[in-house]
Amino acid sequence: MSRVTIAAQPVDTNTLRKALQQPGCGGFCVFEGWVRETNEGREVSGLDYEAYNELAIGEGERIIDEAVQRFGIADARCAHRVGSLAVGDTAVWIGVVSPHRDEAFRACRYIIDQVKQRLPIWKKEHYLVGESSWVACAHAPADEHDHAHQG
Amino acid sequence: MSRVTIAAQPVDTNTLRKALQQPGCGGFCVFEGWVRETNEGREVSGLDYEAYNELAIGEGERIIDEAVQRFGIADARCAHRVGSLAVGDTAVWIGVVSPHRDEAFRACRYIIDQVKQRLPIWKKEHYLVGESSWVACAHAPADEHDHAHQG
Amino acid sequence: MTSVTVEYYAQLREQAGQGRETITSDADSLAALYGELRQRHGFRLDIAQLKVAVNAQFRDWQQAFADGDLIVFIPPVAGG
Amino acid sequence: MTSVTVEYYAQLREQAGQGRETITSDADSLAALYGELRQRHGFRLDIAQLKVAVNAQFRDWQQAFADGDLIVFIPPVAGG
Repeated sequence: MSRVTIAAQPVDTNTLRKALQQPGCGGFCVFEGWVRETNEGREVSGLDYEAYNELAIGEGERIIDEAVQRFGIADARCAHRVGSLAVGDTAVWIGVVSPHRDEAFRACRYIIDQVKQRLPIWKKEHYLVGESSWVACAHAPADEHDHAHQG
Repeated sequence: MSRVTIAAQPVDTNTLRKALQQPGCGGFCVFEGWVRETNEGREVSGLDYEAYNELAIGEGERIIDEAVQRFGIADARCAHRVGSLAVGDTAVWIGVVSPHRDEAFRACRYIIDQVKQRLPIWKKEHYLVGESSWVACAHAPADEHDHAHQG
Repeated sequence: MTSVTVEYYAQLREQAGQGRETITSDADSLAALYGELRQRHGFRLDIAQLKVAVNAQFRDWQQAFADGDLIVFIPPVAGG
Repeated sequence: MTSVTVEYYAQLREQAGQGRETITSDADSLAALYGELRQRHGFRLDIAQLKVAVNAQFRDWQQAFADGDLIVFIPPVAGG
Protein backbone atom coordinates (compact mmCIF):
# COMPACT_ATOMS: atom_id res chain seq x y z
CA MET A 1 0.00 0.00 0.00
CA SER A 2 1.20 3.49 -0.77
CA ARG A 3 2.39 5.62 2.13
CA VAL A 4 0.49 8.53 0.58
CA THR A 5 -3.30 8.72 0.33
CA ILE A 6 -5.39 11.32 -1.49
CA ALA A 7 -9.07 10.79 -0.73
CA ALA A 8 -12.46 12.45 -0.49
CA GLN A 9 -13.21 10.54 2.73
CA PRO A 10 -12.23 11.83 6.17
CA VAL A 11 -8.72 10.77 7.21
CA ASP A 12 -8.83 7.52 9.22
CA THR A 13 -6.14 8.43 11.72
CA ASN A 14 -6.47 5.27 13.82
CA THR A 15 -5.69 3.03 10.87
CA LEU A 16 -2.76 5.21 9.82
CA ARG A 17 -1.37 5.17 13.35
CA LYS A 18 -1.67 1.38 13.57
CA ALA A 19 0.13 0.97 10.25
CA LEU A 20 3.08 2.88 11.69
CA GLN A 21 3.43 1.01 15.00
CA GLN A 22 6.59 -1.03 15.37
CA PRO A 23 8.32 -2.23 18.54
CA GLY A 24 11.63 -0.51 17.79
CA CYS A 25 10.01 2.94 17.68
CA GLY A 26 9.65 5.14 20.75
CA GLY A 27 8.70 8.40 19.06
CA PHE A 28 5.55 9.15 17.05
CA CYS A 29 5.06 12.69 15.76
CA VAL A 30 1.88 13.79 14.00
CA PHE A 31 0.91 16.98 12.27
CA GLU A 32 -2.67 17.71 11.26
CA GLY A 33 -3.65 20.71 9.17
CA TRP A 34 -7.19 21.90 9.96
CA VAL A 35 -9.33 24.30 7.94
CA ARG A 36 -9.22 27.63 9.76
CA GLU A 37 -12.09 30.10 10.01
CA THR A 38 -9.90 32.93 8.73
CA ASN A 39 -7.09 33.25 6.20
CA GLU A 40 -5.15 36.45 5.68
CA GLY A 41 -7.83 38.40 7.47
CA ARG A 42 -10.83 37.04 5.52
CA GLU A 43 -13.53 34.88 7.08
CA VAL A 44 -13.58 31.47 5.43
CA SER A 45 -16.78 29.44 5.07
CA GLY A 46 -15.17 26.39 3.46
CA LEU A 47 -12.66 25.03 0.97
CA ASP A 48 -12.57 22.89 -2.13
CA TYR A 49 -9.41 20.87 -2.66
CA GLU A 50 -8.51 19.16 -5.89
CA ALA A 51 -5.44 17.06 -6.67
CA TYR A 52 -3.64 15.56 -9.62
CA ASN A 53 -3.67 12.24 -7.80
CA GLU A 54 -1.05 10.22 -9.63
CA LEU A 55 1.61 12.92 -9.46
CA ALA A 56 0.65 13.89 -5.90
CA ILE A 57 1.14 10.31 -4.71
CA GLY A 58 4.45 9.97 -6.56
CA GLU A 59 5.75 13.28 -5.21
CA GLY A 60 4.54 12.42 -1.69
CA GLU A 61 6.42 9.11 -1.86
CA ARG A 62 9.58 10.97 -2.93
CA ILE A 63 9.20 13.38 0.00
CA ILE A 64 8.89 10.47 2.44
CA ASP A 65 11.94 8.78 0.88
CA GLU A 66 13.87 12.02 1.37
CA ALA A 67 12.76 12.21 5.01
CA VAL A 68 13.84 8.61 5.64
CA GLN A 69 17.26 9.32 4.13
CA ARG A 70 17.82 12.71 5.76
CA PHE A 71 16.60 11.93 9.26
CA GLY A 72 16.81 8.16 9.57
CA ILE A 73 13.17 7.75 10.58
CA ALA A 74 11.62 4.29 10.48
CA ASP A 75 8.46 5.12 8.52
CA ALA A 76 5.91 7.82 7.67
CA ARG A 77 2.44 8.28 6.20
CA CYS A 78 0.71 11.23 4.57
CA ALA A 79 -3.02 11.57 3.90
CA HIS A 80 -4.61 14.54 2.14
CA ARG A 81 -8.27 15.29 1.64
CA VAL A 82 -9.85 16.42 -1.62
CA GLY A 83 -13.36 17.74 -2.20
CA SER A 84 -15.36 20.15 -0.04
CA LEU A 85 -14.13 20.77 3.49
CA ALA A 86 -15.68 22.83 6.29
CA VAL A 87 -13.98 24.84 9.03
CA GLY A 88 -12.41 22.42 11.52
CA ASP A 89 -12.00 19.55 9.05
CA THR A 90 -8.61 17.85 8.78
CA ALA A 91 -7.14 18.66 5.37
CA VAL A 92 -3.82 16.87 5.81
CA TRP A 93 -2.39 14.31 8.25
CA ILE A 94 1.32 13.48 8.53
CA GLY A 95 2.61 10.76 10.88
CA VAL A 96 6.23 9.78 11.48
CA VAL A 97 7.71 7.02 13.64
CA SER A 98 11.30 6.75 14.74
CA PRO A 99 13.34 5.14 17.49
CA HIS A 100 13.84 8.59 19.09
CA ARG A 101 11.86 11.81 19.12
CA ASP A 102 14.33 14.26 17.61
CA GLU A 103 14.24 12.69 14.13
CA ALA A 104 10.47 12.19 14.37
CA PHE A 105 9.86 15.91 14.95
CA ARG A 106 12.32 17.06 12.31
CA ALA A 107 11.08 14.63 9.66
CA CYS A 108 7.42 15.44 10.33
CA ARG A 109 8.16 19.13 9.91
CA TYR A 110 10.12 18.46 6.72
CA ILE A 111 7.33 16.38 5.23
CA ILE A 112 4.53 18.89 5.87
CA ASP A 113 6.66 21.77 4.57
CA GLN A 114 7.50 19.89 1.39
CA VAL A 115 3.95 18.59 0.94
CA LYS A 116 2.60 22.13 0.99
CA GLN A 117 5.11 23.29 -1.59
CA ARG A 118 5.36 20.32 -3.92
CA LEU A 119 2.20 18.22 -4.05
CA PRO A 120 -0.03 19.13 -7.00
CA ILE A 121 -3.00 20.00 -4.81
CA TRP A 122 -5.08 23.14 -5.17
CA LYS A 123 -7.32 24.93 -2.75
CA LYS A 124 -10.23 27.22 -3.54
CA GLU A 125 -11.32 29.25 -0.56
CA HIS A 126 -14.93 30.34 -0.08
CA TYR A 127 -15.46 33.44 2.02
CA LEU A 128 -18.41 34.74 4.00
CA VAL A 129 -18.15 37.91 1.90
CA GLY A 130 -16.79 38.18 -1.65
CA GLU A 131 -15.71 35.94 -4.50
CA SER A 132 -14.01 32.58 -3.95
CA SER A 133 -10.35 32.37 -4.90
CA TRP A 134 -7.59 29.89 -5.63
CA VAL A 135 -4.96 30.18 -2.95
CA ALA A 136 -1.24 29.85 -3.64
CA CYS A 137 1.20 28.48 -1.14
CA ALA A 138 3.12 31.21 0.69
CA HIS A 139 6.71 31.89 -0.31
CA ALA A 140 8.93 28.86 -0.43
CA PRO A 141 11.87 28.69 2.00
CA ALA A 142 15.41 29.40 0.82
CA ASP A 143 16.42 25.74 0.68
CA GLU A 144 13.45 24.78 -1.45
CA HIS A 145 13.44 21.70 -3.60
CA ASP A 146 13.79 22.03 -7.38
CA HIS A 147 10.16 21.20 -7.87
CA ALA A 148 8.81 23.80 -5.48
CA HIS A 149 6.92 26.78 -6.73
CA GLN A 150 8.40 30.20 -6.35
CA GLY A 151 5.19 32.10 -5.69
CA MET B 1 -10.26 20.49 33.93
CA SER B 2 -6.50 20.35 34.18
CA ARG B 3 -4.51 20.36 30.94
CA VAL B 4 -2.31 17.66 32.46
CA THR B 5 -3.48 14.13 33.23
CA ILE B 6 -1.58 11.40 35.07
CA ALA B 7 -3.52 8.15 34.89
CA ALA B 8 -3.26 4.37 34.98
CA GLN B 9 -5.77 4.09 32.11
CA PRO B 10 -4.71 4.18 28.44
CA VAL B 11 -4.56 7.71 27.02
CA ASP B 12 -7.89 8.65 25.38
CA THR B 13 -6.43 10.55 22.44
CA ASN B 14 -9.76 11.24 20.73
CA THR B 15 -11.11 13.09 23.73
CA LEU B 16 -7.88 15.06 24.15
CA ARG B 17 -7.93 16.00 20.46
CA LYS B 18 -11.55 17.17 20.65
CA ALA B 19 -10.80 19.30 23.70
CA LEU B 20 -8.16 21.13 21.68
CA GLN B 21 -10.22 21.85 18.56
CA GLN B 22 -11.01 25.50 17.91
CA PRO B 23 -11.93 27.24 14.65
CA GLY B 24 -9.03 29.69 14.77
CA CYS B 25 -6.44 26.91 14.78
CA GLY B 26 -4.98 25.42 11.60
CA GLY B 27 -2.09 23.47 13.08
CA PHE B 28 -2.25 20.50 15.45
CA CYS B 29 1.00 18.82 16.45
CA VAL B 30 1.10 15.65 18.53
CA PHE B 31 3.93 13.71 20.07
CA GLU B 32 3.43 10.23 21.51
CA GLY B 33 6.13 8.38 23.40
CA TRP B 34 5.82 4.61 23.02
CA VAL B 35 7.54 1.92 25.08
CA ARG B 36 10.38 0.56 22.94
CA GLU B 37 11.57 -3.02 22.84
CA THR B 38 15.16 -1.97 23.52
CA ASN B 39 16.84 0.75 25.58
CA GLU B 40 20.57 1.37 25.49
CA GLY B 41 21.11 -2.02 23.93
CA ARG B 42 19.07 -4.07 26.39
CA GLU B 43 15.87 -5.90 25.46
CA VAL B 44 12.95 -4.48 27.43
CA SER B 45 9.96 -6.62 28.45
CA GLY B 46 7.99 -3.82 30.10
CA LEU B 47 8.03 -0.77 32.33
CA ASP B 48 6.54 0.45 35.57
CA TYR B 49 5.91 4.17 35.86
CA GLU B 50 5.15 5.96 39.07
CA ALA B 51 4.44 9.65 39.61
CA TYR B 52 4.16 12.16 42.39
CA ASN B 53 0.82 13.24 40.95
CA GLU B 54 0.18 16.58 42.57
CA LEU B 55 3.61 17.99 41.75
CA ALA B 56 3.63 16.40 38.29
CA ILE B 57 0.34 18.09 37.40
CA GLY B 58 1.52 21.45 38.79
CA GLU B 59 4.83 21.25 36.94
CA GLY B 60 3.08 20.14 33.74
CA GLU B 61 0.76 23.14 33.95
CA ARG B 62 3.77 25.43 34.38
CA ILE B 63 5.42 23.89 31.31
CA ILE B 64 2.28 24.48 29.23
CA ASP B 65 2.06 28.07 30.51
CA GLU B 66 5.68 28.57 29.43
CA ALA B 67 4.92 27.14 25.98
CA VAL B 68 1.91 29.43 25.56
CA GLN B 69 4.02 32.46 26.49
CA ARG B 70 7.12 31.53 24.47
CA PHE B 71 5.45 30.34 21.27
CA GLY B 72 2.01 31.96 21.30
CA ILE B 73 0.17 28.67 20.87
CA ALA B 74 -3.57 28.55 21.51
CA ASP B 75 -3.68 25.52 23.82
CA ALA B 76 -1.99 22.24 24.76
CA ARG B 77 -2.63 19.02 26.65
CA CYS B 78 -0.33 16.46 28.23
CA ALA B 79 -1.28 12.97 29.40
CA HIS B 80 1.13 10.54 31.07
CA ARG B 81 0.56 6.93 32.02
CA VAL B 82 1.48 5.35 35.34
CA GLY B 83 1.51 1.69 36.28
CA SER B 84 2.69 -1.27 34.20
CA LEU B 85 3.21 -0.73 30.47
CA ALA B 86 4.13 -3.19 27.74
CA VAL B 87 6.20 -2.66 24.61
CA GLY B 88 4.17 -0.54 22.18
CA ASP B 89 2.04 1.18 24.82
CA THR B 90 1.76 4.96 24.77
CA ALA B 91 3.53 6.34 27.84
CA VAL B 92 3.02 10.02 27.11
CA TRP B 93 0.85 12.09 24.76
CA ILE B 94 1.40 15.79 24.04
CA GLY B 95 -0.96 17.77 21.79
CA VAL B 96 -0.63 21.42 20.77
CA VAL B 97 -2.94 23.62 18.69
CA SER B 98 -2.04 26.91 17.13
CA PRO B 99 -3.17 29.14 14.28
CA HIS B 100 -0.04 28.14 12.30
CA ARG B 101 2.18 25.09 12.24
CA ASP B 102 5.56 26.57 13.15
CA GLU B 103 4.58 27.42 16.73
CA ALA B 104 2.71 24.13 17.09
CA PHE B 105 5.83 22.09 16.25
CA ARG B 106 8.17 24.17 18.39
CA ALA B 107 5.86 24.22 21.40
CA CYS B 108 5.17 20.46 21.19
CA ARG B 109 8.90 19.79 21.15
CA TYR B 110 9.46 22.16 24.06
CA ILE B 111 6.75 20.52 26.15
CA ILE B 112 7.95 16.94 25.67
CA ASP B 113 11.57 17.91 26.36
CA GLN B 114 10.59 19.71 29.56
CA VAL B 115 8.16 16.99 30.64
CA LYS B 116 10.92 14.40 30.43
CA GLN B 117 13.27 16.51 32.51
CA ARG B 118 10.97 18.09 35.05
CA LEU B 119 7.92 16.00 35.84
CA PRO B 120 8.37 13.86 38.96
CA ILE B 121 7.76 10.60 37.14
CA TRP B 122 9.95 7.53 37.48
CA LYS B 123 10.42 4.55 35.24
CA LYS B 124 11.59 1.09 36.20
CA GLU B 125 12.60 -0.98 33.23
CA HIS B 126 12.23 -4.75 33.17
CA TYR B 127 14.59 -6.64 30.88
CA LEU B 128 14.41 -10.03 29.24
CA VAL B 129 17.72 -10.80 30.96
CA GLY B 130 18.98 -9.31 34.22
CA GLU B 131 17.74 -7.18 37.08
CA SER B 132 15.19 -4.39 36.63
CA SER B 133 16.48 -0.86 37.06
CA TRP B 134 15.31 2.69 37.62
CA VAL B 135 16.14 4.76 34.57
CA ALA B 136 17.27 8.37 34.76
CA CYS B 137 16.54 10.91 32.09
CA ALA B 138 19.47 11.47 29.74
CA HIS B 139 21.53 14.63 30.08
CA ALA B 140 19.54 17.83 30.17
CA PRO B 141 20.07 20.35 27.36
CA ALA B 142 22.17 23.46 27.92
CA ASP B 143 19.20 25.81 28.29
CA GLU B 144 17.58 23.66 30.92
CA HIS B 145 15.10 25.06 33.38
CA ASP B 146 16.10 25.60 37.01
CA HIS B 147 14.07 22.63 38.10
CA ALA B 148 15.63 20.18 35.70
CA HIS B 149 17.83 17.39 36.88
CA GLN B 150 21.48 17.41 35.92
CA GLY B 151 21.92 13.65 35.59
CA MET C 1 1.50 16.63 -35.80
CA THR C 2 1.55 15.09 -32.34
CA SER C 3 -1.58 14.00 -30.50
CA VAL C 4 -1.61 14.40 -26.71
CA THR C 5 -4.07 14.56 -23.84
CA VAL C 6 -3.96 17.65 -21.64
CA GLU C 7 -5.51 17.76 -18.16
CA TYR C 8 -6.45 20.98 -16.43
CA TYR C 9 -6.72 21.69 -12.72
CA ALA C 10 -7.82 24.60 -10.56
CA GLN C 11 -7.94 27.97 -12.35
CA LEU C 12 -6.72 26.43 -15.61
CA ARG C 13 -9.66 24.01 -15.52
CA GLU C 14 -12.07 26.87 -14.89
CA GLN C 15 -10.57 29.04 -17.63
CA ALA C 16 -10.49 26.15 -20.14
CA GLY C 17 -14.07 25.24 -19.25
CA GLN C 18 -13.05 21.57 -19.17
CA GLY C 19 -10.86 19.18 -17.21
CA ARG C 20 -9.32 17.33 -20.09
CA GLU C 21 -8.94 17.53 -23.86
CA THR C 22 -7.13 15.63 -26.59
CA ILE C 23 -5.37 17.90 -29.05
CA THR C 24 -2.92 17.80 -31.93
CA SER C 25 -0.06 20.24 -32.12
CA ASP C 26 3.19 20.79 -33.97
CA ALA C 27 4.71 22.71 -31.08
CA ASP C 28 8.30 21.55 -30.50
CA SER C 29 8.39 22.03 -26.74
CA LEU C 30 6.10 21.98 -23.73
CA ALA C 31 6.58 25.74 -23.46
CA ALA C 32 5.41 26.25 -27.01
CA LEU C 33 2.44 23.97 -26.39
CA TYR C 34 1.40 26.01 -23.38
CA GLY C 35 1.70 29.17 -25.51
CA GLU C 36 -0.74 27.73 -28.04
CA LEU C 37 -3.23 26.63 -25.41
CA ARG C 38 -2.90 29.87 -23.54
CA GLN C 39 -3.93 31.77 -26.65
CA ARG C 40 -6.82 29.40 -27.33
CA HIS C 41 -8.26 29.40 -23.79
CA GLY C 42 -7.18 32.81 -22.53
CA PHE C 43 -5.17 31.41 -19.58
CA ARG C 44 -4.04 34.23 -17.31
CA LEU C 45 -1.17 32.37 -15.67
CA ASP C 46 2.25 33.05 -17.12
CA ILE C 47 4.60 30.16 -17.78
CA ALA C 48 6.85 31.38 -14.94
CA GLN C 49 4.00 30.65 -12.51
CA LEU C 50 3.51 27.10 -13.73
CA LYS C 51 5.26 23.77 -13.73
CA VAL C 52 4.61 21.00 -16.21
CA ALA C 53 4.34 17.24 -15.90
CA VAL C 54 4.33 14.57 -18.61
CA ASN C 55 2.94 11.17 -17.71
CA ALA C 56 2.98 12.10 -14.01
CA GLN C 57 6.63 13.20 -13.97
CA PHE C 58 7.81 16.79 -13.75
CA ARG C 59 9.58 17.93 -16.94
CA ASP C 60 11.55 20.90 -18.19
CA TRP C 61 9.62 23.36 -20.33
CA GLN C 62 12.10 23.03 -23.19
CA GLN C 63 11.52 19.29 -23.58
CA ALA C 64 9.48 17.92 -26.47
CA PHE C 65 6.53 15.57 -26.12
CA ALA C 66 5.34 12.47 -27.94
CA ASP C 67 2.15 10.94 -29.28
CA GLY C 68 -0.09 9.73 -26.50
CA ASP C 69 1.55 11.73 -23.70
CA LEU C 70 -0.57 12.95 -20.81
CA ILE C 71 0.42 16.56 -20.17
CA VAL C 72 -0.57 18.54 -17.07
CA PHE C 73 0.23 22.18 -16.42
CA ILE C 74 0.57 22.76 -12.68
CA PRO C 75 -0.69 26.09 -11.28
CA PRO C 76 0.72 27.33 -7.96
CA VAL C 77 -0.06 24.65 -5.39
CA ALA C 78 -1.53 24.99 -1.92
CA GLY C 79 -1.81 21.65 -0.20
CA GLY C 80 -2.21 21.30 3.53
CA MET D 1 10.85 18.94 67.31
CA THR D 2 8.93 19.26 64.08
CA SER D 3 6.51 16.62 62.83
CA VAL D 4 6.31 16.10 59.06
CA THR D 5 5.15 13.49 56.57
CA VAL D 6 7.71 12.21 54.07
CA GLU D 7 6.74 10.43 50.85
CA TYR D 8 9.12 8.15 48.97
CA TYR D 9 9.12 7.28 45.28
CA ALA D 10 11.09 4.97 43.02
CA GLN D 11 14.40 3.74 44.46
CA LEU D 12 13.90 5.76 47.67
CA ARG D 13 10.59 3.96 48.23
CA GLU D 14 12.26 0.61 47.67
CA GLN D 15 15.20 1.43 49.95
CA ALA D 16 12.94 2.84 52.70
CA GLY D 17 10.67 -0.19 52.42
CA GLN D 18 7.64 2.12 52.55
CA GLY D 19 5.97 4.87 50.55
CA ARG D 20 5.23 7.26 53.35
CA GLU D 21 6.10 7.90 56.97
CA THR D 22 5.41 10.52 59.60
CA ILE D 23 8.49 11.52 61.55
CA THR D 24 9.72 14.08 64.06
CA SER D 25 13.05 15.79 63.59
CA ASP D 26 15.00 18.75 64.89
CA ALA D 27 16.91 19.17 61.62
CA ASP D 28 17.07 22.85 60.68
CA SER D 29 16.99 22.41 56.90
CA LEU D 30 15.66 20.02 54.28
CA ALA D 31 19.25 19.02 53.55
CA ALA D 32 19.83 18.08 57.17
CA LEU D 33 16.55 16.16 57.23
CA TYR D 34 17.62 14.13 54.20
CA GLY D 35 20.92 13.42 55.92
CA GLU D 36 19.10 11.97 58.93
CA LEU D 37 16.78 9.85 56.80
CA ARG D 38 19.63 8.72 54.58
CA GLN D 39 21.44 7.36 57.60
CA ARG D 40 18.29 5.67 58.92
CA HIS D 41 17.26 4.01 55.63
CA GLY D 42 20.61 3.61 53.89
CA PHE D 43 19.62 5.68 50.86
CA ARG D 44 22.30 5.44 48.18
CA LEU D 45 21.39 8.63 46.33
CA ASP D 46 23.48 11.66 47.20
CA ILE D 47 21.77 14.98 47.80
CA ALA D 48 23.29 16.33 44.57
CA GLN D 49 21.24 13.75 42.65
CA LEU D 50 17.97 14.76 44.27
CA LYS D 51 15.53 17.62 44.36
CA VAL D 52 13.13 18.30 47.19
CA ALA D 53 9.50 19.46 47.27
CA VAL D 54 7.46 20.73 50.21
CA ASN D 55 3.68 20.66 49.88
CA ALA D 56 4.01 19.99 46.13
CA GLN D 57 6.35 22.93 45.46
CA PHE D 58 10.05 22.63 44.69
CA ARG D 59 12.19 24.10 47.48
CA ASP D 60 15.84 24.92 48.14
CA TRP D 61 17.72 22.43 50.27
CA GLN D 62 18.72 25.11 52.77
CA GLN D 63 15.13 26.02 53.62
CA ALA D 64 13.55 24.93 56.88
CA PHE D 65 10.26 23.07 57.20
CA ALA D 66 7.26 23.34 59.48
CA ASP D 67 4.90 21.09 61.40
CA GLY D 68 2.54 19.24 59.11
CA ASP D 69 4.57 19.73 55.92
CA LEU D 70 4.49 17.05 53.23
CA ILE D 71 8.08 16.53 52.11
CA VAL D 72 9.09 14.57 49.00
CA PHE D 73 12.64 13.85 47.88
CA ILE D 74 12.76 13.59 44.10
CA PRO D 75 15.17 11.04 42.58
CA PRO D 76 16.33 11.56 38.97
CA VAL D 77 13.19 11.61 36.84
CA ALA D 78 12.47 9.80 33.59
CA GLY D 79 9.04 10.65 32.25
CA GLY D 80 8.00 10.07 28.64
